[in-house]
Amino acid sequence: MPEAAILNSGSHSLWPRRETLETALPFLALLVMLGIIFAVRPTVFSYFGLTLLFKLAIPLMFAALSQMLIINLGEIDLSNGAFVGLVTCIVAVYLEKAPGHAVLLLVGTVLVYVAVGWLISVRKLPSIVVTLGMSFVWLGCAIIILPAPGGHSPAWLIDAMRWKPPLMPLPLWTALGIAVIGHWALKSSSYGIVLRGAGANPKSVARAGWSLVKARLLLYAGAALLAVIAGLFLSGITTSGDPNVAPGYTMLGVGAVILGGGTFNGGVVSPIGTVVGALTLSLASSVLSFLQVAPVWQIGAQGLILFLVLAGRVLIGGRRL
Amino acid sequence: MVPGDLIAMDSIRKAFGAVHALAGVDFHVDRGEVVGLIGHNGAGKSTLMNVLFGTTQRDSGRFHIAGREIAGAFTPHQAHEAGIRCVFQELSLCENLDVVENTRILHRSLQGIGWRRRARRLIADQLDAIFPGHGIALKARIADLPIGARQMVEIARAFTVTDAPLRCVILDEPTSSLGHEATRQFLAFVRQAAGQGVAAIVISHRLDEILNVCDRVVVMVDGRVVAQQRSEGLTRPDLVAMMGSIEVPRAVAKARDGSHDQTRDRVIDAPGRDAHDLPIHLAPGEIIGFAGLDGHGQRERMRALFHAGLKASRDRHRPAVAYVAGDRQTEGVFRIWSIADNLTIGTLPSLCRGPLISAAASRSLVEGWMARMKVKTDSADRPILSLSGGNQQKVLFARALASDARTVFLDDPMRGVDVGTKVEVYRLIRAEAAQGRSFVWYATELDELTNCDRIYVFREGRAVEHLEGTDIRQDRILAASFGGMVNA
Amino acid sequence: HAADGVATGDTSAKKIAFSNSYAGNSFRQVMVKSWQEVTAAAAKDHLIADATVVSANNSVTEQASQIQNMILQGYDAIVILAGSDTALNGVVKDACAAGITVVSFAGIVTEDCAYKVNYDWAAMGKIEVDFLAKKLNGKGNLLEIRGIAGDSTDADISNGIHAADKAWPDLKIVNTVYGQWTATVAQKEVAGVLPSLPKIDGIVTQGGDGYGAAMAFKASGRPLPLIIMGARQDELALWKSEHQANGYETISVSATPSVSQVAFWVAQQILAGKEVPKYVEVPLLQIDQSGLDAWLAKVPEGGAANPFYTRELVTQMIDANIHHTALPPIPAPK
Amino acid sequence: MIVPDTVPRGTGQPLKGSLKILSRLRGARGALGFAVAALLWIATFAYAGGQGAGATLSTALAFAAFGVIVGTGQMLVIASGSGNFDLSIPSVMTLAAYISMGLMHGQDYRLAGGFAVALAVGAVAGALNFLAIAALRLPPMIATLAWSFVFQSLAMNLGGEATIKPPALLSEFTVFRLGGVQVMPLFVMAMTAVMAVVVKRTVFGRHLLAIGQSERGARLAGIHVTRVRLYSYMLCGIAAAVAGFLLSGFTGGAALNMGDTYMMESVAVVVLGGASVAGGEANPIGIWGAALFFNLLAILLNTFGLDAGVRLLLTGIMVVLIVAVAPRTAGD
Ligand SMILES: Nc1ncnc2c1ncn2[C@@H]1O[C@H](COP(=O)(O)OP(=O)(O)OP(=O)(O)O)[C@@H](O)[C@H]1O
Ligand SMILES: Nc1ncnc2c1ncn2[C@@H]1O[C@H](COP(=O)(O)OP(=O)(O)OP(=O)(O)O)[C@@H](O)[C@H]1O
Ligand SMILES: [Mg+2]
Ligand SMILES: [Mg+2]
Repeated sequence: MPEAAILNSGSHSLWPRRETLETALPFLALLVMLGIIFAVRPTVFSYFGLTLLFKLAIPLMFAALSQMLIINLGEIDLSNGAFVGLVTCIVAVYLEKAPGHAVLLLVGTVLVYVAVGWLISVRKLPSIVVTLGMSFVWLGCAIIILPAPGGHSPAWLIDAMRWKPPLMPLPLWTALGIAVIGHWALKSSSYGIVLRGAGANPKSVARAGWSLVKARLLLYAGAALLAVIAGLFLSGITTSGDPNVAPGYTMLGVGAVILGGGTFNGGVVSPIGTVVGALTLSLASSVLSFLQVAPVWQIGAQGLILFLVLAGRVLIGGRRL
Repeated sequence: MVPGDLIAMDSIRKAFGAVHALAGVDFHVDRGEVVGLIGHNGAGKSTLMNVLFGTTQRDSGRFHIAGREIAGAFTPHQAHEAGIRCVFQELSLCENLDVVENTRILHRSLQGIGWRRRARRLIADQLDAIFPGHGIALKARIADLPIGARQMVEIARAFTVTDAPLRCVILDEPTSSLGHEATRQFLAFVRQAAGQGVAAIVISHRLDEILNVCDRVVVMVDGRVVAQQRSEGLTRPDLVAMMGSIEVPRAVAKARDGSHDQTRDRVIDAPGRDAHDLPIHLAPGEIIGFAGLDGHGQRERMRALFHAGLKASRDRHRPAVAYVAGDRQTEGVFRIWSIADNLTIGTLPSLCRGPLISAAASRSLVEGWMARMKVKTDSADRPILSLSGGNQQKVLFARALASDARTVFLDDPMRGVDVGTKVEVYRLIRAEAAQGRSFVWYATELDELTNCDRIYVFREGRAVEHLEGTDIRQDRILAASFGGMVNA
Repeated sequence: HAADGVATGDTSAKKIAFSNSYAGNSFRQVMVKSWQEVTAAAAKDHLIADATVVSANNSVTEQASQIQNMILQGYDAIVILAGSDTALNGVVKDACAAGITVVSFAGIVTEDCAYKVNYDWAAMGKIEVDFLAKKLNGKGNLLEIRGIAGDSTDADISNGIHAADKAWPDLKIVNTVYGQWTATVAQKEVAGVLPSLPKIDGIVTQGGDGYGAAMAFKASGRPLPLIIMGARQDELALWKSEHQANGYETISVSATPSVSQVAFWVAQQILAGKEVPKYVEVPLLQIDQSGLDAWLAKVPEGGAANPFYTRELVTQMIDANIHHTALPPIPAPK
Repeated sequence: MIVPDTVPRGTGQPLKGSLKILSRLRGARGALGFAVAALLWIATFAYAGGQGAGATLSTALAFAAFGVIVGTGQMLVIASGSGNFDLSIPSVMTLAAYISMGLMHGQDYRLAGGFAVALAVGAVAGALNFLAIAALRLPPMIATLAWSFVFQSLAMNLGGEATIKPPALLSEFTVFRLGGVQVMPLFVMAMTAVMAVVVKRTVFGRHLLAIGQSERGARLAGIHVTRVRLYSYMLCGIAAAVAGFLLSGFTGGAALNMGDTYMMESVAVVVLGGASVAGGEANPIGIWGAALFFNLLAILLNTFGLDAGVRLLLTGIMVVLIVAVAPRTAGD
């Protein structure tokens, strides 16, 4: 925006348009993909169809939101996927037989997660490597608990994931719900402002008299809880536990956040965008199977899809991601 | 302590490693008093204010606020509760948030239903009160605002009041990136606020501002208060004398003979954007100034010319242009490097012996310039950030002048530089110009512009007026900059 | 028996999909290729209308959603190489509920409604240990190279090995490394532990890491122990050259990439109306000294031994499973 | 954290003390890796009753060498500014290996040509990575990840169903010993030495580190930001290609998943090696320490013969501990 512009009040007219476009982008990508799928297979456009199409996106959405809270701090969590995997193991092994143990273990993992976050903030450690280390820790714990995939998630959990709510399929209700809650918590609640400020410019937030430690711990706790929920629902869908079930969640989550208009600079994330981003990415691989892409190109095609979706940002002249 | 004092600080000490930033400072402020705090770069002004606001903990010394003794650690939160606000030398807004949200950051009480509405009214009213006609979009992200507007927002935010009282506002070089008009509005408001019992501490190197806004002036030198007296009757030279540097009468620019006006040896010859935009040209050894209200496209034009110059000299390994940015935090210093590394980065190719950079050559270059610029530090191997704001600026200056660039762009380079140094730098620039180096100089302070041979006055992104020699007068410049502006 | 032999019900309108959990190594690449070959041929003979294959990038959740899509795309049968033997149970249930025939192989799923085509991994372990025991007269130090920790196939083979090893008190497994089913990693891990190990007499593997292990031993200058080989060309070639040099004799026991063809025929036969048991065991590919040259001649440079499974051979397997008779051996190539 | 706060840590401790202290600290940060690696090494052969000390070390050196090569490339990228990472290293390794091995057909006389081709592949891959970052304005992490998918598919198309054999000469070189000392690690050490000089004493090195600290500042200092970054990504691609080339010689062929373990290891060795993910720092020598640490740790845990879960657990804890105790500079 030209500096002169700020002198005449009308100047911000061009400002919101880019914003809205950026938030609209993931929506557009999602619609295009759905369009393709429906074109190939109209029957998908049904309660049953949409349920199947998005079922696996439910845990991913929570994992992505968990990643979003960390990225809001200008950091990254490479242990997210392994953490979710560990949760599925705890759930599948203990939740049914010994709920007490399960809860205890889950609380324990959350505490460790937060403690590590705290360590990262006070010692100003590079989160990318610390969380890489933690991913080994989580995977290790998971394998100790459950040396090979198995266990059984409690029936109530499985049924919950099969629940058919009125009007919309469960995945869409979930998406709507967490998008709204997330938006309120981070974008419009008064403390959410502080949380985002702490991500972008901790020094000035501290100067305004806020406790950075509290803000950061809150974000880490939130991230841990969301990851736990992701693991819970995932084991509900897969009806079991598996240490290696979700390594992909780490990068998918990051992708979803960026797709949703987030940046690594801290403080710039969008819960709604992230949820939509997660839905989009979970469709990316589906689109390929609908389009019957040649096996040797299937992975490459996913890369190209990423490019296509994100390149839209350039067309609307958005800021550097 | 004197009863009735709002703030009373006694023998405050603070050392950073070897550097004694504060060597026993006594400092007090009355209710509703406007105190001017001046001193050369690195005198300890910012540090003193950081101690007062709780962002730096004092090593020793006691202080009272509103008669209450502050024992032990003092936090910004306590300062806020005690009615103190601070506008820091390096602006501290959250770039990812909009103006309203930044207001919320400052006030805990802005919460619950409708907090946004309340915050918006709060900041809007304050902005209108201080900078009528500011035209800042409250929905705009700070990142999208130019530095001038950011400073307005930060100042206005500091004066907003919710539950905690407002007793004293610390303003550390608040006008350093404000335009002329905004500065005038701001100073007027400080007086008005003082009238309503809100004290202010103003740190500035623009002594005229200090003289016309402050009741009392406190002078710091090397971490000590060396003088303080009421400002009536004081003149600019008095202040300069108090700071221990003598002010030489400014060399008044004389119109040059037409010798280098021929178009062939011009180093810059850029057409305007359109009919209403004057073409800009620059001859070797010339100093041209960009004037006008801050944020009217001077900076963009400088960058454009600079990058054009870069591209033109890309083939040659040594760029023919150099740039001194006033916004040193984001565009100037390299944070983890030493002073020496920061100084040499612009001249590396000429320091190379074969493929490698010669340590000896760098060393001698650095030492030469550290001496010439009188950079206040004990070793060029210290981290650049251990220098005070103004001293960092000197290093950036040295970086540009040390390079073999034929044209040097000065982007409000005196921001936060003390008077003594300024005079030095003015001389330096003249000397360099005499040897055929050309300068493009964007200054927010009018009197700086009198160092220029010619001046282009900018309005709304265009160069609208061209002044030369004796025409370079404040009235002419102001007339041109305000032109048909609504808020003129 | 009535139901024996090839079922010839009309399947010319049927569509079969293959969901592959991972395509990032040569074994899986060959597996996909084999699938494409057999399905192309079958389509030409009007035994099916259409077949497809989709690979997930080693992500179970991605594979699950791909299977969800196959259900939506209305395939009559879905063949699955599962990335996890339990994590896909949910979608497999959905598929069965949608009346789709689900056949899982190699990496199978535990969901009851799915047909399972698999090797007897435990038996593989036993074959390895028994061979080494015979060769070493039941006495010696073994090194175990496992695959990926937390994977069920890995666990099955390893359990088989350790169970069999119980029978030989003097046959000691002195160390275990995880090769991630990746030659480079296997070599690295083995090379790392070697210096601290006593003399190694034999190496039990999961088929395919023999070459990496051999490289590690060569680099360390130790004599080559008895390595249970897989079906990869470089392993067989090494074995052959060692044999020529100093009469080195071992065996190769492994799964074959083309097991995807078995799974295909099983699915096709079910659709064609053949009654098939829920569990169909596939014979492991075993190569001994006598078969070595014949196989090596057929294996492509850098590839792996990969028999072509005909519909007839597969129906024989099915019948053998029904009657609990011996499985038909994989014929050595002519 | 991967992106530092833009405001300087004003009155913060990191600024205390002179650059001398900083450089000593940075040295220490690199040294830590070596120290821990040494301890692990001693523990390993102590456990094995004092035997195989030399063998263990030379094995560790040989495998660390590959980690160092990719780590050095990654270091240049990370140094070029916060948020810069190259996640395409594994796929570039594979792709370069496949193409070069394919062209050489295992014939020794084509070795030079094959190597040149590998380098070219790496350079192009790096350029493509940067193109996506600069032109599409994608965050490096995402851009390089997306490209890695594409490269993977390319490798699959180039005969992914087989491992392509290297020329005998290449294999011999990678395991060649002079008087019991492996030669390949020595070559890599030489490369490290050169890199150490490059980042400290050449214009490219200084410019790279400047850009890493402040892109805008670098532009206004007249530095060709775009160009320098492009070079850093291309060099990283080349490093990956070299690693892939040598690795396929060392392990007897180009395989699709040969590089998988190096994606994150390359980042980890840079940071454990004492550089800051905030950019503007580079410590080539420290990378050796970190790479040795990783390999010796794996060796130690394998030697102890612990359960897989415990091995992973301990690995993770060690990594976190080392990062946690390593002294930090103003850089991050
Ligand atoms: N964080 C720090 N670490 C080390 N030294 C510091 C630090 N902050 C300030 N100093 C030193 O303390 C002295 C006073 O610095 P201060 O910023 O208070 O000067 P100042 O009066 O504000 O100068 P200016 O007018 O240039 O802003 C300077 O010599 C500076 O080098
Ligand atoms: N006319 C201009 N006004 C302001 N900024 C400019 C202008 N031209 C270029 N720039 C700055 O330079 C950047 C691109 O210019 P350029 O490609 O020359 O940078 P560079 O990387 O230094 O060049 P090179 O490609 O030679 O490395 C832009 O993003 C912008 O920040
Ligand atoms: Mg100051
Ligand atoms: Mg035994």
